[in-house]
Amino acid sequence: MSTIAQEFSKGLLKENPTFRLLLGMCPTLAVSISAINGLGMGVSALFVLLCSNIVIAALRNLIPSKVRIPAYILIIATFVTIVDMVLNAFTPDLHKALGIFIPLIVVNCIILGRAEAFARKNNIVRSIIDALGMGIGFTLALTILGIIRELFGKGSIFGFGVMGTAFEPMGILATAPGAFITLGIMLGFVNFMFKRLRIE
Amino acid sequence: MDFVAAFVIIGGLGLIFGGLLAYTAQRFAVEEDARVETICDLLPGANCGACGFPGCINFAEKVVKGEAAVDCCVPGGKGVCDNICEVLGVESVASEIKKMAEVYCIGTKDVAYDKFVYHGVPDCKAAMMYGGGFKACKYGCLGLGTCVGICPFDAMHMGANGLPQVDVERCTGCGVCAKACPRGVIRIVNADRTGKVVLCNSKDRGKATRQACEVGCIGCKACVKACPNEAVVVEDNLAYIDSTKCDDCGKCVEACTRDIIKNAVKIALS
Amino acid sequence: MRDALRMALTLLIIGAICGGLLSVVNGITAPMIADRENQQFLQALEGFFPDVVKFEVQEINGEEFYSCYDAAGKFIGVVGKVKASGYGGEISYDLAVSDAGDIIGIRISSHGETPGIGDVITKPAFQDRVIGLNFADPISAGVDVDTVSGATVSSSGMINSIRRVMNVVGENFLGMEVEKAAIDLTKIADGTYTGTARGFKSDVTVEVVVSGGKITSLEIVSHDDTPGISDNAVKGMPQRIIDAQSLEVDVVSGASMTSQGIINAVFNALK
Amino acid sequence: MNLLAIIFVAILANNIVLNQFLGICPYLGVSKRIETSVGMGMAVIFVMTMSAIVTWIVYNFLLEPFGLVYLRTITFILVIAGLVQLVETILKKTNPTLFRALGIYLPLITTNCTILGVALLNVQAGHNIIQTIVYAISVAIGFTIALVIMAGIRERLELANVSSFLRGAAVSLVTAGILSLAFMGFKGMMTL
Repeated sequence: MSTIAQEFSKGLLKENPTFRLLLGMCPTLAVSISAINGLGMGVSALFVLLCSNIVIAALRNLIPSKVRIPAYILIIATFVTIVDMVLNAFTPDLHKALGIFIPLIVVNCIILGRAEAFARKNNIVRSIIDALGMGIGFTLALTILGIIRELFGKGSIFGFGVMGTAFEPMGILATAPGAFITLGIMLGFVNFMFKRLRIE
Repeated sequence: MDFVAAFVIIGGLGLIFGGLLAYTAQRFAVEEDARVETICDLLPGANCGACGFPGCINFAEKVVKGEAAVDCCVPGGKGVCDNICEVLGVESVASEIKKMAEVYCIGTKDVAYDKFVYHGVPDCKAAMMYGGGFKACKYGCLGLGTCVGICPFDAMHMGANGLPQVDVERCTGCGVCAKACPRGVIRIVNADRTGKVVLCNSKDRGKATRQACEVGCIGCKACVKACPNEAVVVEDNLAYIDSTKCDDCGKCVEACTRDIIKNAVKIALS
Repeated sequence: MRDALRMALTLLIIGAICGGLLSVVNGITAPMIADRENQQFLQALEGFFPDVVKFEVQEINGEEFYSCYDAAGKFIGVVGKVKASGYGGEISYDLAVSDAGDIIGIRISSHGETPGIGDVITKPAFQDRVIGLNFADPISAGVDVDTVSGATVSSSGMINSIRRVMNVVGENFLGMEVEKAAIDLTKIADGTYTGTARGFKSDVTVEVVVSGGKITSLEIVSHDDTPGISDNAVKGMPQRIIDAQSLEVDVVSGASMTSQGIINAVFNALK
Repeated sequence: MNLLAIIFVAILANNIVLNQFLGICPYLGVSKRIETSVGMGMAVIFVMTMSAIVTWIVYNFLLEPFGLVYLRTITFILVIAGLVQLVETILKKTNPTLFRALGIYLPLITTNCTILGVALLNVQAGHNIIQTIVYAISVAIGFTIALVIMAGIRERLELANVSSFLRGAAVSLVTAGILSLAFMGFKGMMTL
């Protein structure tokens, strides 16, 4: 069994959920319009992934394998709704920023993907580390995508105007096709980096 | 009231679906031996077909039913075979010979001439459809990388000289590349053999080979005469060296005018 | 059989616990969210009416209208959370109308207009054209309030919707006699009248023949809205107006712009 | 809202995959071959229609009367997961080859955003039962059309001279971007 450090680092680069495992595409494309959205989505997804991995790892022997998917989905959906309510009540402005992304987390393939592929077979400690690795990897990927799309789409990063007034923003990046194309090229770039690193 | 309603509704839905799933699980039960899944997890999962079955799942089913030999999985080698035997509770009969792929052609762009310039689909099989390939030599490697693309273990990379190079550590000898190569340039050999090897695949007579390539084997039998252990034999104008008899003395290399006989032992690629 | 039971029971227990947990958490958070939202909307109303203290909600065919009262309980105006149909789909916005019938503010809450083109409706360039207009002024796209060039569909969509909302506000809250498109046919002398108004993306000209206090014929002289889409409006609307003998007819769905254009054109003809 | 407008918008003007970004994971994963795409399309049509009906019933007869609207997401996802598991067991028995071809992507239908998305959209738009069914079927057909088009293109891409870094998912994402650009053309024609 790989060491703890390996378990954590694999989520960041080698098995990055967005660029390598190609999971969680829907929120990635829909949300990465700006860097702050990407960050917000990543953080809330990380939190839910952490909680659900812990609970699923804890219950892994009790849930019969035939009904495991409905059971996991129930647990994930509960956490998402709780996060939604608590944020809405106690930190309204944060909730307003993340508002629409939180229901999206329920259908984020990463969480069920990790629960099905990992949390089901490993103990709680490993599941926590895996959740942290995957969650941070996802947040990183989303924020980078958000920065790129915001930089060229609106000429700003995290809302601060960077490109000056002469810059003509590429409107397409804010739309659906822009998201697809940006992520496609990013995947190509990541593959290129992986091939380059391995050969050197 | 709110608590009770939520409790009952979600619980009720859970019960209904639990029951429904239980009923369908029974009614549509597929008799499946649990061992199939465990064995399937043990296999490398490359679906390479070296065992003769379409995909690892089929092999796992057949081996559990006893219709397949335990050591069929070539890429898995001894390790996988032992695990399978353990699961099936059978005594392991694994053969320790590790297999490897070898490219029998060193006809790079500058020594092997082209009949015409080919700009079609970058795939050897596609290139073969155009008059049997753009290379003058009918048996040489076309260098378009079908084998590189198809290797399930990423063990085949295109060398700088335009010919594929085998990564000894990664290659499991599954033979997918050998089957894919339209020219039959790749052969599966024992990885641990020593001595010399004739890196050519041309069965043309001497005159035709000379026109097609500067290093092709012309079947002059000089190596056969030079070899003290009769390890070399020439069949339809091509020399083959039997690694069991060859003691690596190197006499054939000196005798060979075409500089086509190389060392069998490969230095690891990466 | 045993594991079937176990499956059903597991889902039951997990479901029940989740349901219970959620309702408990909701029990705590729901009231907090409700009054915070209440506060938030009050602040939004203050944006329009600085001294609003209390508000009542009234829903009229699917849209909420908030009538605002100041400390002394005097009615100071209405804010409608309403919708318009623009180029990229539904636009939801708030329209604030004072008790005297003047539009004092617009706030776009969500729209699907193409960024950079249609979203001019969120900018003063468009909103100033409408703010300050009184209930009595006839607001119809293209004639009184010209549309923003380049974003015709979005701005004409908004203007038509504002006209509709003004009528609703006028009727239900300000107690004004709705003068909108209800022309009094009996007062109009016989003869043929022509009028033009803005359709989907072009001007629509109509010729109306009135005799004996009735519209006897209504013909669309010229328009070049999108063929195919606007055709059923061009065919359908005249008959509807003649049958109803009034302009209070509903638009042909899918070609609402052209239909509205025809109604406005007839209104301008007979004004 | 007449049904024709719903069908047109759901399939072309506001395609669930290309314009609304829902259901991308199976979209990329399964669109390698046309047969699996059609198989996935059929499975999605069945599950989406069934779940749209069941969720509509659950919402209007169970949640709304008891004022438990906040339980909407969790009940919908439970219903969908149950239905998908049902399809999975039945498919495993009746059509094992398609079952293996869909592989991981069948359980992933559960987290497939399209199905939960359609259920929520139906409830938000306040559709009646007929509109719900029509909307669900047309969205699923839109999903299948996008999937089959993509599969057709990707089968040709296998032979194309794509640089080794962009091969596979990267090039299909860029293709999906161009497809989405094409579908954007329908947007102006008619809106709900």
